[in-house]
Amino acid sequence: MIKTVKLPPQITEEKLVDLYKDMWLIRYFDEKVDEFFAKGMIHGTTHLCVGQEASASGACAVLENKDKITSTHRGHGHCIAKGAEVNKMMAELFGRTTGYCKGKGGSMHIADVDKGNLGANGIVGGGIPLAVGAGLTSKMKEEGYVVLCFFGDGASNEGSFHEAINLASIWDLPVVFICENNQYGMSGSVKEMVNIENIADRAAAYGIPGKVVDGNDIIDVMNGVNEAVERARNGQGPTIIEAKTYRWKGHSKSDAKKYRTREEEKEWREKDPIARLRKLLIDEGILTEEKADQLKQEAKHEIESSIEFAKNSPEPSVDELMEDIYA
Amino acid sequence: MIKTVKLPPQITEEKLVDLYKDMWLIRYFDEKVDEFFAKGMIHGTTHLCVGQEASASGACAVLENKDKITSTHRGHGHCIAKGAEVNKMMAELFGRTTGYCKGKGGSMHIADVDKGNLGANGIVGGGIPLAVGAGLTSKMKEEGYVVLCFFGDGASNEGSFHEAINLASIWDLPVVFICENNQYGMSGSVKEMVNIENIADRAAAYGIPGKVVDGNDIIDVMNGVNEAVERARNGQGPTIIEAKTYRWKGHSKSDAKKYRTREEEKEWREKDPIARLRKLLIDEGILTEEKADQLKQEAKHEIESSIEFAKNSPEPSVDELMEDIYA
Amino acid sequence: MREITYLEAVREAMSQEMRENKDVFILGEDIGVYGGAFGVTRGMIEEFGPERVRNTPISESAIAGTAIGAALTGMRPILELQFSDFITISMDQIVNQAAKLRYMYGGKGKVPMVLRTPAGSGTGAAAQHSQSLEAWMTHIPGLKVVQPSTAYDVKGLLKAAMDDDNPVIFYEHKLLYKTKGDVPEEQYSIPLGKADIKREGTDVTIVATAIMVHKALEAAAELDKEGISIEVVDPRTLVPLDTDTIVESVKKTSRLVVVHEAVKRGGYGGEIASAIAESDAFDYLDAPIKRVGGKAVPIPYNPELEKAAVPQVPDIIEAVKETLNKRITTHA
Amino acid sequence: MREITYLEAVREAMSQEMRENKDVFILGEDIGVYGGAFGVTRGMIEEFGPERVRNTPISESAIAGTAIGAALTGMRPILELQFSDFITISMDQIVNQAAKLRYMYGGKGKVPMVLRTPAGSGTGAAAQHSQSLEAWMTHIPGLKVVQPSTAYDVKGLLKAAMDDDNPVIFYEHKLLYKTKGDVPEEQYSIPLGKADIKREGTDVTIVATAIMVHKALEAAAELDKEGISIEVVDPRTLVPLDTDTIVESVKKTSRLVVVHEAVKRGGYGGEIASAIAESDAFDYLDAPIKRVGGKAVPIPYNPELEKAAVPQVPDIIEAVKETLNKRITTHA
Ligand SMILES: Cc1ncc(C[n+]2csc(CCOP(=O)(O)OP(=O)(O)O)c2C)c(N)n1
Ligand SMILES: Cc1ncc(C[n+]2csc(CCOP(=O)(O)OP(=O)(O)O)c2C)c(N)n1
Ligand SMILES: [Mg+2]
Ligand SMILES: [Mg+2]
Repeated sequence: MIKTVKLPPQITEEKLVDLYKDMWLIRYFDEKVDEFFAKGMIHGTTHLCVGQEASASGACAVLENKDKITSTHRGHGHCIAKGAEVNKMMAELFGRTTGYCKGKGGSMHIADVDKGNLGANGIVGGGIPLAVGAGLTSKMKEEGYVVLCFFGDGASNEGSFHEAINLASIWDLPVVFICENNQYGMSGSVKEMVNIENIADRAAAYGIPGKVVDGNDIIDVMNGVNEAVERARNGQGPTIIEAKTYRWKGHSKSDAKKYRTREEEKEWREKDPIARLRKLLIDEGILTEEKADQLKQEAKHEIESSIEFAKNSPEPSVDELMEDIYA
Repeated sequence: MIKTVKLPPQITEEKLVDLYKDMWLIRYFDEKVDEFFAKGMIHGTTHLCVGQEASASGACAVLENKDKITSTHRGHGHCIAKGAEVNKMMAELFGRTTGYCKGKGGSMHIADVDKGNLGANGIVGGGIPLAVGAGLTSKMKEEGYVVLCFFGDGASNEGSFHEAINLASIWDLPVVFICENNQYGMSGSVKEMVNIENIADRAAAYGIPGKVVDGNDIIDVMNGVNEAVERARNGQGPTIIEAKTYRWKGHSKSDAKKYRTREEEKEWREKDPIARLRKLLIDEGILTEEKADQLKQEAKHEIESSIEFAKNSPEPSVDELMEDIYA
Repeated sequence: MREITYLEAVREAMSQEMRENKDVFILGEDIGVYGGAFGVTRGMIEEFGPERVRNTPISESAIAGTAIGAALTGMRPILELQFSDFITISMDQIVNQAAKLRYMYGGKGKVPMVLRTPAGSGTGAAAQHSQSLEAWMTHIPGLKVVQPSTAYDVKGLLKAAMDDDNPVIFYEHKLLYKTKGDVPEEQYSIPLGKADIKREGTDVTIVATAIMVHKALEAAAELDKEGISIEVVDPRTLVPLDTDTIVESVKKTSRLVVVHEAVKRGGYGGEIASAIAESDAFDYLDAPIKRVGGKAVPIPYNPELEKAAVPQVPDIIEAVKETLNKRITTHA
Repeated sequence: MREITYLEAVREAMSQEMRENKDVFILGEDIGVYGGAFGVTRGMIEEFGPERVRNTPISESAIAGTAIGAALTGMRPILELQFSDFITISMDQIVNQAAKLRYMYGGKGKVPMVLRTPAGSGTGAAAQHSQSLEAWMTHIPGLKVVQPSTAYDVKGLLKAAMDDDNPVIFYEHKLLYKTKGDVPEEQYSIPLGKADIKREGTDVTIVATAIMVHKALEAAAELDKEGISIEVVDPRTLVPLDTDTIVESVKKTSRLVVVHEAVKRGGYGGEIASAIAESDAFDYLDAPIKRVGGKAVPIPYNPELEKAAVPQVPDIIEAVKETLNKRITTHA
């Protein structure tokens, strides 16, 4: 049993080990995607969450299978954390029929509705009301699931954030709003764009709890989110959790990052969430260095084989263009 | 000099007397409009502010001429308080060419842009961003004016409220957001639609001051708004003021008022803001009963003559339909 | 048959469906004890309770998104948008979410919801409460758009809309709420995409929508006195559009006038007219297709101006006559 | 003459105006050191400072309303909306406020603002970042709508838009940003409402907008090889629309094809086609007017599907040929 940190009761040592590997999956996935974009091998644009793995993994770790998430444009981590198959994700980025969206959605629209991933969203703040709707279903049908709604610091300035959380608050809906505050929108820093210290303090506008967690510490994320999920599941309504973190890469494929300093980037890189969990697991004797390296390698291989899968998958035929519009 | 209450320095005894009469103007205006709607003599719909006179009059009383306001669908009081001519207002409701909008706008769109009334608005929350824009002009052109932005409790649940106040807060714009919390939207009570006690507490989401005033006490309104106006004028940014009040009439022309009790209505009628100011003025020896009655009568006559004015004014000709669209 | 109003038909369609299917619920502003701005839901909260007749805050973006999220997860919400002009605030949720989710997800998930909303001018509510913006919705793949003109059609089309697994935008016309018609008591469905010939005739086809169906019928009655025989086709649904019925009618009459209340410029009349011109009905046309629509002006408050801003019976009559006076002359 | 890109032309038009008129300023998301999502404002914050090149939070409704409020009180804002798809969030402010304030106020106040925004598909950004929604705006009285296709036109039309005292929606096409053209260094204005004949021809008129102007020109070059002479008319502004120029062209060629990238159903092509059919050009038509537009599908991610969703050169060629093969047959 882990001694130095408190954990949500459902988080076993095995789960922690899985999470360690999952965080590597997320990181390698996005590192590869970055590489392919740079090489022009993938079309469109993408938003990478390298450096933010702990908030995605930690938040989803405390969920039950029946629980749901809504995600954002920066959603690969959320997908993987919610149990998506990297093959289908990579295939989607390659625009192939075997992808989650048959190549029709791409990076910003990966969804797995049946498994409870209600989808990434290209509209900043666009997913927040959807999460509230899913929470309403849970309540009306008494399905007992909780909806975890991811969004960014920038999204917290959208009207949809305000309207949706107000609605969830008055109806006591089982939704946990998790703001991944990575300090910037595209280039607008949260310091410039918001006049308060913590996005979580906006909870005061809705009479719900707001809590800041260290988004680079998966343990802190799990504890914070778990408490909120429990409240939600008990019918006590929504919570805003703010996970303070940082994206290591630029906003999207082309970003000169003029709006921030290299020093700041360096400081945050030193707070690497994966290294932090690794240290904990090794210190606690749960993993050896060798075993940890092996998991990391396994993650790498999975991503590599997802690339093979994607590359070997068929492109959609133009005949499929007009399919899938209406149910 | 008034002894029992504190007043903003610019509010003289004469001003208080004027305000007493203005509040009667507002009340008689809306009572008449109510009557005409009931009789089917006026077209369309309207929203009356009977019972809410103190928030309109008190808030505008502390403004300078150059200051601006944005108003709402329930805007007759704001108009009169900001110095509008009741003739032109009444003519507008009668759809005449002599009306503020030449009969094209009606009750929900009365504006007097040159005099700083940037207009009523038929869209709940629609005027809030406009006020922020006017505040930006004041700041960029260093015009030194403050913008007073009226909106209702219901409007505080719109995304436009959130987005606009956030923007004003980060740019320190000279805007005072005044929420006239009359306890209901159309029928939705603030208790049901908002999970907190005071709308003013939403100021915490923007790092700006939020203050509750007794909206039926013109003195309290003046003091609260004046402090906010001073902050704004000094470049210290926006404030949210919440004036707790009550509309005596239904939401609009047809309202069975099933969503509230007759007892509640009665309680609030006992807090009549006009009677309250009258008592103060008489207690302080500023007005006699006779003089007070006379002012009331004068107000009544002004409204009656505005009706004559309106009735005797010409209807627009159909040739005017396509005018005034583009500048 | 029993006569009820258009408004009652909306309510009855919803109530019957809600009795049948517990996944159906309504949400919107003031739809509870107030009964909605136009009284459509009056009495429903008493029957179905506040869980299924959900009064919402004034936040059109959240309401729409909540309906969509609920639909995506197994409910079948009906959203009452208080005035159709406020769709401007729900627009992102309707257009970028509801209409596209299924396609973006590669055919997974579905959004079975109905957005009902009153449209149109004539109530003196001025520019922000009187628009007819249905053309916007017709332009968005993934949505269906319905515009009923009679109590009978309302009930059957609303049933079909509620049964549909896709987001349906259902426009009710304020001035039609009080109009009456024969309506069966039991549930029935009118398929989306099936036009209705509201009057048969041989000289000119008028395609008219919503309240303009009634104005077209009035115009037809007038013209009949002059011996001009008008066929009035009511598409009932704009998307899908029943071009076949219109084409058949035009093949018979050889003349087409399209009428809607919405501003003519950029209105759906352009779509209907062009679609017919592109069809094989073109060869049957004896005169250019004529559109009659609202003037390019915000709806004014003054009642006379308000009327002048949108088509009236004489405008339709005039258009028909122009069409009759015009013959195609080919210089080929 | 000096060649610059379409993107540079946008920037130069704004910069020159901002040097001339201190009431002009820009606001938008990431337009500061980032230079905007497409780099249009790059370098401008360095020249004009953060007071006049205002980075905003991600809140499209507030940004639009702020611009409108500022315009109403004496500024002349330029709003950069990061992607034209996000107008869904600004919609109430644009449509119910900017477009209508002056009219609702009986001709008092004015809203001199330009909303610039990149539209169109082709970048692989999928359904929520690739739309062409200009038809919505054309339907709204009180707005003007501009859609330039070349660097030269951009600069002159943007000048006119900035000089206009009304709200102007200015659509830039993402795929045109890098295209080059001759552009004078000095300021010049191209009047709103004046179409441009991009190529003269005698057999068929193609009216095309934005990027479709270039595809139409390509199609024309191909068709030229087969001896078919195409006239390409670029309306440049949709509102006001220069119907006269189109009518004159059609009188000459007797055939019309209208092409836009936007979804054909409910697109502005219906307006153009119908307006011409209603004009006196109708009698000169030797074939039905044909529209070519985007398919009724959300824009997909996969590049081949994405291309298939919007008109390409072969589609235009085919439409022209169909038009040429079709003759008006009258049975009158
Ligand atoms: C409504 C809307 N506005 C703007 C954008 C463009 N955009 C995409 S991501 C982004 C920044 C979002 O910031 P934040 O919410 O903090 O998320 P992060 O990118 O930092 O994860 C912006 C401005 C968008 N996609 N949608
Ligand atoms: C965007 C929008 N939604 C709904 C309405 C319909 N409506 C008009 S007033 C009103 C209630 C507004 O409540 P509040 O803001 O508290 O102002 P009050 O009427 O109480 O003065 C509603 C729902 C509207 N005009 N605009
Ligand atoms: Mg961020
Ligand atoms: Mg209220």
